[in-house]
Amino acid sequence: MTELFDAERTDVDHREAAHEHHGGSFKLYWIIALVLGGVTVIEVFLAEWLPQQGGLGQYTASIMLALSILKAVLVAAFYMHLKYEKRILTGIFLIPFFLVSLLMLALFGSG
Amino acid sequence: MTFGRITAILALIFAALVALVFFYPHMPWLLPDAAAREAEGIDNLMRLMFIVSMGIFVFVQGFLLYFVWIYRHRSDDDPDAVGRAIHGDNKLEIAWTIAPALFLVFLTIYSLDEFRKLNLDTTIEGAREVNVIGQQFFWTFEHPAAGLRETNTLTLEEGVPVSLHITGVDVIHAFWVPEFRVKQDATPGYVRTINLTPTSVGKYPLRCAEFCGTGHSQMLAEVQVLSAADYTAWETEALAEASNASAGVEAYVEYGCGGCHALEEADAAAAVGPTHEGLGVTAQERIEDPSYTGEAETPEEYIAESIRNPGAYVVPDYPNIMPAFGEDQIGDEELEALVQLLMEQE
Amino acid sequence: MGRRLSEMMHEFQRRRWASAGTLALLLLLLGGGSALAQGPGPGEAASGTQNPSIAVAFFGIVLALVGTGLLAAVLIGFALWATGTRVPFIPRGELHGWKRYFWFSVDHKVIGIQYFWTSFIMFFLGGIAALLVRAELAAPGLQLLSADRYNQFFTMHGTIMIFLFIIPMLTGAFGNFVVPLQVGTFDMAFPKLNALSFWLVPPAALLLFASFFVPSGPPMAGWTAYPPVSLDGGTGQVLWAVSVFIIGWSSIVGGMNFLVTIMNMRTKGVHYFRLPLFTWGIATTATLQVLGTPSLAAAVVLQYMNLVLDFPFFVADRGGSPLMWQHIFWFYSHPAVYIMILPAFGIISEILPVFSRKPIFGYRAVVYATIGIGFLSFIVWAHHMFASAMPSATRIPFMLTTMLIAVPSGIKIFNWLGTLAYGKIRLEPPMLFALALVSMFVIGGISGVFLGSLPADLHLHDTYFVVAHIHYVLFGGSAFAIFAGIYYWFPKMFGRMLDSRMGKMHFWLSFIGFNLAFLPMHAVGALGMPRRYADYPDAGAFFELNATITVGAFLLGFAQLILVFNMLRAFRYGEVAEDNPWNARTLEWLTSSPPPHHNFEEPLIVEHDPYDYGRRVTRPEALPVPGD
Amino acid sequence: MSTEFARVAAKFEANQEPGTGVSNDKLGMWIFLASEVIFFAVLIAAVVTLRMRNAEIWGEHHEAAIATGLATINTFILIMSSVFVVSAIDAIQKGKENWMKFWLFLTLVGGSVFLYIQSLEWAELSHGLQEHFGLGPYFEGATQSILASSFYTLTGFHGLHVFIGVLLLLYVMMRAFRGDFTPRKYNALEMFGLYWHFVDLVWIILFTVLYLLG
Ligand code: HEA
Ligand code: HEA
Ligand code: CUA
Ligand SMILES: [Cu+2]
Repeated sequence: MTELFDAERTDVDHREAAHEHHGGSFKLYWIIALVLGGVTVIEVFLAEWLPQQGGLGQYTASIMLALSILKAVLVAAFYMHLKYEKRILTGIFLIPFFLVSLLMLALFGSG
Repeated sequence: MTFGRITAILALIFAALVALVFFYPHMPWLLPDAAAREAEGIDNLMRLMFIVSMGIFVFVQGFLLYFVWIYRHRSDDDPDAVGRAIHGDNKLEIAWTIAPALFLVFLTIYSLDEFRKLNLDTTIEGAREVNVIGQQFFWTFEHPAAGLRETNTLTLEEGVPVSLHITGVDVIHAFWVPEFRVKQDATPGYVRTINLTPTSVGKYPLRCAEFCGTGHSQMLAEVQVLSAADYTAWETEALAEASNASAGVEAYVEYGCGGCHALEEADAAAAVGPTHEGLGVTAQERIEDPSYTGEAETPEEYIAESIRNPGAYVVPDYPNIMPAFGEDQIGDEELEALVQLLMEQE
Repeated sequence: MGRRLSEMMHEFQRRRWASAGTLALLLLLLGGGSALAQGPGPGEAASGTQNPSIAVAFFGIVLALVGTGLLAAVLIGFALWATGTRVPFIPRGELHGWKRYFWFSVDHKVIGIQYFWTSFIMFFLGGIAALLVRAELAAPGLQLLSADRYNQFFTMHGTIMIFLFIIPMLTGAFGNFVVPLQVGTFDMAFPKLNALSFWLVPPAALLLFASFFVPSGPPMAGWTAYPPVSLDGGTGQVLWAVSVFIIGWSSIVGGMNFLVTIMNMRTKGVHYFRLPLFTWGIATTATLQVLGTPSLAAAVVLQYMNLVLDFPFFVADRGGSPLMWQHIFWFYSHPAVYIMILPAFGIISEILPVFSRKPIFGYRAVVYATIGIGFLSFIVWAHHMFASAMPSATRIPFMLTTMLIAVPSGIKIFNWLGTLAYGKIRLEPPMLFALALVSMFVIGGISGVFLGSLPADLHLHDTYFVVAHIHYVLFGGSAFAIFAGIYYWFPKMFGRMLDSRMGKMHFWLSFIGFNLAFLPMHAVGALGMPRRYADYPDAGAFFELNATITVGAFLLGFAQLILVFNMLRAFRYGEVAEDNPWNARTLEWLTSSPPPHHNFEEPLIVEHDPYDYGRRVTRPEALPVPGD
Repeated sequence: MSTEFARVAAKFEANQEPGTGVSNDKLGMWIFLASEVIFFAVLIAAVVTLRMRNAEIWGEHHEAAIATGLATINTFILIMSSVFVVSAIDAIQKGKENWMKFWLFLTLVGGSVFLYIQSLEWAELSHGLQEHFGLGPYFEGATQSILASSFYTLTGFHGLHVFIGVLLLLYVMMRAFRGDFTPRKYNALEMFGLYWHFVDLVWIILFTVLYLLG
């Protein structure tokens, strides 16, 4: 970032004007934070406490993964603004997940 | 140089090369003579691919040369002459997308069928089983049913299917007998099974086909395919030999020393490492060598040290590649037996 | 004071000290890391035969010292400037003339040329390694090299050729020089990152070559560096990993730069379907670089950890998985082979229309084929592992995808043939090499299909048949395209024409030497000679064939000297190049040779397709269009 | 040169195709993040593979040496620091420069505390393995434990990213205090934010994979 991004150029042009106040508000950000915190609490609860009660068995892992993906999606969508940006950025960000999931299939399959 | 002459030269060179490569005596179809049932299917597949690809090759080169020839810019043409402004032709393009695709579909199905017939990863019922172990830089073959173990020679019976369970010890190697075609990596931590049915009596080279370090190109072994009678004889003899063998020879075979060294008493004739013939005498000389840095004072100690810590003295002209055998691998008793065996070599 | 500080900051940025500083920090981090990592004592080296830790620590310290030195230089330079001290030998501002090629420049053309010479030298170093390999294989037995030396040379050969020659040459040199011109803009999107991409390459190369001077010697596990055998490689292997890691990041940053340039900075009228095909090739390649290379980075990170800290990631009996490396490595390295061919295809798609004086046949089909190859390249990687420990059922889907990839490749070949038909073909050196690529790549591609057929690969895997395939696609494909590109763009890059007769001589000798060297390899391999053999049994026809190959290899090597001579000669005696010597229709030919500092005097508005020979073009104010 | 460059850039940029409609910096940043996704995802895939091969030992070592407590705190810290960054951006958008500085300062605290706690975690893991399995300290122990080597590698690279993030943050803060950012111009801050959230996002996944799934 430092000087690698071209400070001179971005300082002169008016690109920033394009990005008016779309999407996201102070309040929303903090609500999201609350949700993230809440989900984390649920996760820790699932991981630490439930197993001692017999737990959800084989589903625990999937549920927990789903929860953490939910958190990641929230961060990407609101904090990283993907929800309000051009769709192409979402595309750019999702492709690698798709590709690596193929690698994972092969890796886990030939363990 | 006119274009015509260039083309002629080019064609000649190609013809010569193709002739050299493809019609060289003793290499029909570029493949070594098949010696396993599994090879036949693979060979047919390759022959088919070869013919079709020759067709594709001639087709592409033909059009290429033809176009270059008839559409060349002639010396009496307008220097700025341009070609015809054709931007494409959908029908043609669809045709040359579909045609190769169809062939590839066929090829894929054919390949799948051949692959299925190889029955990898399954142990065929009624097949003999052999455990194949690759190790820097030799092969060990165990025949668990007969209770036999060979180093660097694999003995098989003509017409009898074998299931080879292949694994590696230190690094990845690959079991490959060109005449059998099928190849399988010997990877530490994994056992993979291939099936082979040798079809003709003879001796075939086994070449390690996965890079495994300094001795990779020396990691050669041999597969001998015997007729039923010979095989039985071999088995009986080998069993008898095994039961008569001294503890030393047994350990010698067990740890694959013969993979790299030569020792007649143990049927070993490899030359990756120094020979063991006459070691009883040479051991003393080595201790006296001024460049010797080890701790041994007697020949016995020297031999033991060479097993436990082979790097202590490296015989000139040989690479320092022998693995160190710790106490968890070769116990003290076996070490003793080995030392005794080697001391007897005058 | 605040003003002064901010002025200083600006000046600081202007002087690229920050780039140098970044580099210094990087070296410091890597070197210091390697050295410090030795602290807790990594236990026994995996192999048990040698303990790399001391050597690694030593080298880490050297690296760290270099980094510290650089950092100190940057700081001192800054201090000198801040106090107003004048030092005569520190260049101020942008340099001019030849000197700028030896300093941090942000001009994409300068960077392109820096890449060009760097990777060209690498080609020779890699070539010398290849000739040593060939000399050793001329006859059975070990005559010239020891087995270890042999292994080191083919490893260095593969590594140099792939990571330091083909990739930097195609994307770094040609991509950098040509793409901004072809999209009609003044520079890359991030000129400084562009400089960073380049300046990561020389240190990486130096690190790799430094391995000749460490006790273990250079890496000797092949360019694929499969563990566990690579874990015995000691410091040389560590250097390999670090070097590849650095080149990898150079590649990622470069790819990102290309993507942004191509997506955001096309001049008016150059919509996506008016991009020249070379730029399409680079765009797809850049995508592969950005999405593939991090996987290589992750792989070498794991290997580095295993080598230096003895983390048992790949050591089977401590729970590691040797197979895992192969998956992760090929997940990058298969896309990498298309990184090496797509820009080459792009070059050919530029040259064939120009020298046939007619539009490319089926522009859109070629574009879709490029994208298709790019996508498919991510799902075929395990065809390199058909004989590995991978379960046999897992191999099947990869055979299906591998076969599929021949279809878009075929589309390209046939469209190129279509481009030739009804043309007015001029057989200048660029065209000769382009035609040679079309014919040689077909051989390489088809041998690829052989290898893609699972049962056939069980026989052919890891034999010289694969080596033949490699060279037909990489030399007959990528390198021939590079030669074509050199003859084609040299006038634009350096303002001088290369001699055409010498070019033709270079071509014919290369072509003959190439086929003499690599065609017989198919036979050697199929007949039973495994690759990476320092020595081979004197059986069958091995000796004759190998001797032929060696003769061909030396002929091929000799032919390259003509190219060098031609280039050097051109600087002095070469005919001065016109703006558009080939009568081409893409934008780089609309500006002077070599182009001015910001490429075009005025921005362009493009109103025609890239190869529209034979169509009258309306001439907008800003667009000088060459006559037909 | 700077101004000349800017002039040329403006001239050419006025004559461009619409492109993606996203600024170069932002587009570049997202492409870079996409490659970072591959990097981390591949590392995670490798670790999960190893874990599947060594399920039993992994379980034992996990039980003995990994506790969720501190890591949960760390998760909260990173989440908070993320919300601090967006708050800072929100503040500068509204022209509240001082609030921006305030939020950035909190972010810095968050990042630093995270790193500190991470170092405690390394120690805890090391002690756990030493005590229960007699393994050597730190990296030496990791040579005998797939879990430890995976743990150090993953959290190490993540930590390195946090560390780089902190350095970037220092730079951004320097510019903030210099008064570089205005409601229309806060590009560097926004780019930093993207990077920082990404690092947070990676941690969210790591937390689940390394800590919670025992
Ligand atoms: C520029 C680099 C490049 C390119 C473009 C390719 C292209 C292809 N490669 Fe190659 N490959 C390498 C570089 C490359 N390869 C390297 C370096 C290795 C070795 C790595 C190592 O181990 O060191 C390797 C190894 C390799 C293997 C592993 C071999 C082994 O180790 O056992 C395989 C197996 O499937 C393979 C397949 C293919 C295929 C199917 C294509 C296809 O893309 C080819 C498609 C093209 C055509 C088919 C020709 C044109 C098409 C037509 C004219 C249409 C009609 C054709 C038909 C109907 C068949 N390659
Ligand atoms: C772009 C990539 C590229 C290129 C251009 C080349 C070029 C050449 N390669 Fe390459 N090769 C690879 C990529 C490439 N190779 C890869 C990836 C491998 C696999 C490595 C591995 O297994 O890990 C490989 C492996 C490989 C092997 C197999 C080694 C083995 O498995 O044991 C061989 C053997 O012959 C070989 C030979 C050659 C030759 C003779 C050339 C020639 O084209 C070289 C031409 C010579 C020069 C350019 C030298 C320049 C001229 C001079 C120095 C002047 C002096 C000369 C005279 C006076 C005659 N290569
Ligand atoms: Cu064993 Cu190669
Ligand atoms: Cu491939």
